Amino acid sequence: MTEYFLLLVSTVLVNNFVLVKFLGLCPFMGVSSKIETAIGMSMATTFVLTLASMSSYLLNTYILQPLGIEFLRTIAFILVIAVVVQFTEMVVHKTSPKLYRLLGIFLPLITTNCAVLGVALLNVNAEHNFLQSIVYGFGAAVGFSFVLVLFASMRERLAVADVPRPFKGSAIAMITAGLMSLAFMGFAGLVNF
Amino acid sequence: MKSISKLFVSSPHTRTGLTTNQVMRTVCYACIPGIAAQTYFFGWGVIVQALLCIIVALTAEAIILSLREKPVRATLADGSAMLTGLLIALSIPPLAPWWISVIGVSFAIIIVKQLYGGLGFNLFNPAMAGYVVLLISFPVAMTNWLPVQQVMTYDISFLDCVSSIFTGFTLDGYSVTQLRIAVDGITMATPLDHFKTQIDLGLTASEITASPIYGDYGGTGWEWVNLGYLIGGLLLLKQGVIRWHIPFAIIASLFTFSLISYSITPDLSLPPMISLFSGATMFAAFFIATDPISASTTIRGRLIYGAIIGALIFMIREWGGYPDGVAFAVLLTNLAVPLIDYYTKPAVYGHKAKV
Amino acid sequence: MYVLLFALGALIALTVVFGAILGFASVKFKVKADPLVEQIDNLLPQTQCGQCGYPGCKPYAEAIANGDDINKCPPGGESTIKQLADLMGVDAKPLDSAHGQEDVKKVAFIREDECIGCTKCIQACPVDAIMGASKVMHTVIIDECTGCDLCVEPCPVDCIDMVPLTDTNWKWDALAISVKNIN
Amino acid sequence: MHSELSLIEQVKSGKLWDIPGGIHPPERKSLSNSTKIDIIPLSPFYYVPIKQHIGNEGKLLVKVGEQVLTGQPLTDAIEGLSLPVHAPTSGVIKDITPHVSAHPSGKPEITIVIESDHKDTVFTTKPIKNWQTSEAASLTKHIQSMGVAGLGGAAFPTYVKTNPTKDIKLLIINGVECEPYITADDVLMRYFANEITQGINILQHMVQPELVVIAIEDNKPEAIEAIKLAVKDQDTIEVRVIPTKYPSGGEKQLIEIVTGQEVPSKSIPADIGIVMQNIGTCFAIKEAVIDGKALIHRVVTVTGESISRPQNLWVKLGTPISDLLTHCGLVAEQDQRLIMGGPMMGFNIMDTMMPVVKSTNCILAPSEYNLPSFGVEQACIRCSLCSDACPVNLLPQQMLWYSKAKDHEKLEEYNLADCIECGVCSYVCPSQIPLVQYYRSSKVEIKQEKEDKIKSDKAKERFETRQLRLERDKQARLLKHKESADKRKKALEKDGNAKDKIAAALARAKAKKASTGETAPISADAQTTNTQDKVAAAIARAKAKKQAQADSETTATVSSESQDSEVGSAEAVEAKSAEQIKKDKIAATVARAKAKKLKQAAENKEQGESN
Repeated sequence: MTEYFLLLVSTVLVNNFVLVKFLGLCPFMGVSSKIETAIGMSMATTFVLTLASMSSYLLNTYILQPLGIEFLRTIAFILVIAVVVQFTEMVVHKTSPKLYRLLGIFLPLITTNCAVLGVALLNVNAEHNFLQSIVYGFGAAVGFSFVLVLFASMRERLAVADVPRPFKGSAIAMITAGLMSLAFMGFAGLVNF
Repeated sequence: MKSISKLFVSSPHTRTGLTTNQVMRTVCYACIPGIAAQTYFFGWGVIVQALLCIIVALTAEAIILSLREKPVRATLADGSAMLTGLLIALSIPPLAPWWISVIGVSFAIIIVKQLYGGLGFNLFNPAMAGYVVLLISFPVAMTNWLPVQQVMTYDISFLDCVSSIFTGFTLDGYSVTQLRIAVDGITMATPLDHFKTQIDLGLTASEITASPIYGDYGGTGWEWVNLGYLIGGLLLLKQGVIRWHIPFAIIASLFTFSLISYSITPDLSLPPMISLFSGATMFAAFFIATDPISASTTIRGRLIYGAIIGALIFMIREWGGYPDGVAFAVLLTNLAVPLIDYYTKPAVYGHKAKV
Repeated sequence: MYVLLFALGALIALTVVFGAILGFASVKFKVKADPLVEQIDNLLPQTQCGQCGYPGCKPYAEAIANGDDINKCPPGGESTIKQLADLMGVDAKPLDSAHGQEDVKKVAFIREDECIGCTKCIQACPVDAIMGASKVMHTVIIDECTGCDLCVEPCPVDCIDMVPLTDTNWKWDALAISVKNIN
Repeated sequence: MHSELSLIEQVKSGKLWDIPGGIHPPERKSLSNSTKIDIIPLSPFYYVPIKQHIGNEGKLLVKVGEQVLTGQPLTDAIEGLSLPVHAPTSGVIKDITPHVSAHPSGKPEITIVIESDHKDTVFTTKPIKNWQTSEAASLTKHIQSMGVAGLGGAAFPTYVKTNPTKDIKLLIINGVECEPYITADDVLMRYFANEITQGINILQHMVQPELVVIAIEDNKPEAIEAIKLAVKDQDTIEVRVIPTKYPSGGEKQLIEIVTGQEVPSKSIPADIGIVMQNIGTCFAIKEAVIDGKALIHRVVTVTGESISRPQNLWVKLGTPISDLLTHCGLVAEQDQRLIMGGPMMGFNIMDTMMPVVKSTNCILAPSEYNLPSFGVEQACIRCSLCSDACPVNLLPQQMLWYSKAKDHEKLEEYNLADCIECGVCSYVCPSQIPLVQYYRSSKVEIKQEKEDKIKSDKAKERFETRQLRLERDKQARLLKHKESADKRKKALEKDGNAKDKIAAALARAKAKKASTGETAPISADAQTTNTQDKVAAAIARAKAKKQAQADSETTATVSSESQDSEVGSAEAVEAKSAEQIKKDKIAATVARAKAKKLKQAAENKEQGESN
């Protein structure tokens, strides 16, 4: 139990996917101009990440490995991820048209969110078991969501700040992300995992 | 009869006396007890660093302001850059080389403050961001704290400090590393640092705290420095420059967590009092975290903000990789401030009572 | 060789399974047309002036929903562009000057002694804000006039003026603040 | 939730509640409250704005040159929220003209100028001596006709409040007067406690509350004493002494202090069974009902360090402020500020010809030393002193951000509409930001935006209705054409002459080829021709105009367009219909806009060159 908890803490804070591993930066920059959108994106990504890490584990363990076709891992994982994303997109479109529009292109782009493929591949590399894979995927998603929402709330404040013109928009957002990453270094060594 | 004012101004037509400049200046003055204690225990280096940092801060701010075509003189006079410089100077080791101060202060002023639009717009505490950059980039130089003067082998004068900061050696040619050798020939670390390394070596808390670097209730010397900042902080409270919520929440939360941890594992945890009176605890509680721009503004928000900082300080000190987590704790909580503010809006008149 | 077959088989099997899932989902979660046009139309100023190049605000709203630029509406000005940008999730851009410039609000005014009662302006008005009949003088219902300018051109005797609308709300003239700053 | 009964019981128990925030600015009331209320001598001219209250102005009853008597109505209340104004003194109406108004903007408003005849002959109005037995409705009517408005500051017509539609439990009389400097209500209570009590009794008779609470701040001991003495025999009236704090005198704030209840947002106190009246209003009600005197005078505090004889005066409404200042001896300093109202919520007077109106309670001429004005605005450091001081728990620092960013959605989320503009936030702001100013402009902008939205919705509706109608007309026309074509066909068939038919068709085709509109034989085409003509005419006109402007680019555009149109018309399409015309028009409009712009640019350039 402790082990899973530590794994979770480690993925959320210490090895945060965005700020420490620098994965998933595209939606991090793209979908963080409004808190509501960020929360929606977080939920969609959490869903996709958890589901994708779970199904990719199953795929890897029960299909690729027994058949000895691990070399198909990347392509197979991408297939799984694409399907999960597509599925999520349809669900979101049906349940929340507003969110669907707010997320816009970024929803289908979860497919190419490197965090998703990253989780799946890292799970394999770290030889996580089924439960660990889920926790790892979920933790990564929670970490992503956490910093995404924080970042969005900060960007709402930035939107009205008197930022020098050359730094307006993405530039200052990048700097903010950098400073966030700096702050997250404080968690280094918190959990040795 | 002289002229009647034709200037249109909206009501109110008057204000109280306290201005932003006075607020900033008062904070600087309130640092004096702490600075005095720090100078007494750690030598003239503190003063030299303070002067150096303030000059760098003002210069950096002036350059950026003139680049941005903003009024330079009027903005410099608000005292915020001076305060940032001073706070960084008080956080870094007194004999840290001059370029450390320059890099840290410039980063704080240029990147963390001015790029966000200057005073009032920065999301992060500039002083702490500058400090963290230094800590991450130059971990050795930044942990080179001298032992308190009273247990030092060498007496260092004001000029020694100046020389050491700018050339790396005292007038007699000692390096900072040599200076750190204490009376008993052991390299001295700060109490928090010392505790962390000793715990990792397998010693128990009571064995560690028996060392002379721990005083009656904090680290030797450090307890006085913290006391100095506590007094300065209380003065600020009395002046109405800061409100009690944030310092109280930080101290209460740090103390509570330490107490819980200490009562569960007394052998592995820092005693709560040492926790409060070592490192930068009081300095952070009264001078760093209360920086209004990067702190939460609602009353509930301030309490939450303080509590999170306290908890993070405890977490980082207890389990993290850094001996004193104050700067990280403040920065991490700065991240959450807009969110805290967003969710702690007080109920406006007429919106509570739904009849 | 077998490996290759396995790989092919596995991929095909996966594709079929996933395709089935998606097919099922697309039926199950089918969505009707989104109400975006309505929302865009709500943000537009409804002057129906056609300066955007479309005959009225609704057609422009449809065009925006289909990807046209959001900066073609001079009566709405910067604020409308900003709102549209928020709604569409794109960056706000300055008003396209090819379609005119933001101007003070105006209403049409018919110099009544010059009006010959030709009813041309009545036909031109997109919101039926001009009253009158053939051979008698016409007049503009000020409250209904959107200031679209479309009635000025058809008038054969040029008796229609666009007069600036006086603001009913005094805006606590913020000028004073800037005056203070200079001092 | 408390029941109403417990509300009265709780109020009766004498418990006081506290409001959040608030400030204690220096009071400086002793400047003006030490002397009795003096009477200012008659002025030569009086300026009576016909609208001195919230609502609609009345209908004018008098003409220029007419002789009027003191207290004679000058306007008549009309439908809706409306009050008459009365002549402050006898004399001749010199003029009815826009004159600087007693409003922060000083925007001129229609004002009746009366030249005093210095006789002050009184116009007799009948008092209602037997008010105890009168109907509330007739009293209300009387109070309206006497022009009584709330004298606390907002000048809300009193007759509305005396005629509540809801059941009223509690009547609060506001004698708080929390603004610094002002002592008008203070002295009124000291010297006219009995008259005020009579006014309260009339109100009791009209509103029928269970309890009356007179709230007075504890910095007015003499007034408290006098009022307590006056009401000592009446057990339904209680005097409640409340702690001094600004802004306790705000209507909603005082309700919270006395009852602990909040008036829900966008509601009025009557919705929770409470009515509040000002001390001065009670006095005016007494004068209106018992003495039959219209509201033509009020107590005004003339004070400030630049006034040599600060005091309270009975001032006739319409007196120009310059007369008050002369009477009290203004010794102006450099850039002397003059304020109508208190230092917290008053507005600065930019023209001393501004008249005293019903809501004028104070003329303040402070010295810069005692009442420092705002310096240069600095950046907000989010110190949150403002939110700590805000009496309605707003977050001024956030609202400032969004005001500057003009983010109206966020402003409404932060409840800007609930701001009472008391000025506490600006008062405490160390960065000297005129916060209230920002909120006021934002409020107006939001209001404007909403009005625009309503207008655009209406326009949209009308546009769509019109589109529908046009469509319907078009369909109807098509149908008609079809019918007539059928008829023709039948008629031709009847003739049975196929050769003729072919010949006719050939002729028509020929005619078309020649593209001469006149030969179009059949009536159905007549309309087309007509339209064609029109279009051609419009084009010709446009061309002429454009050429006159001698702008090559524009001309090119238009002529190419017209060529297109000509090609179109050559085909004699019946559907050169409304739509097509419209498109042309739009093109023309765009062209016109372009032309205008070019012209402007040219002008600007010329100007630039000439400069």
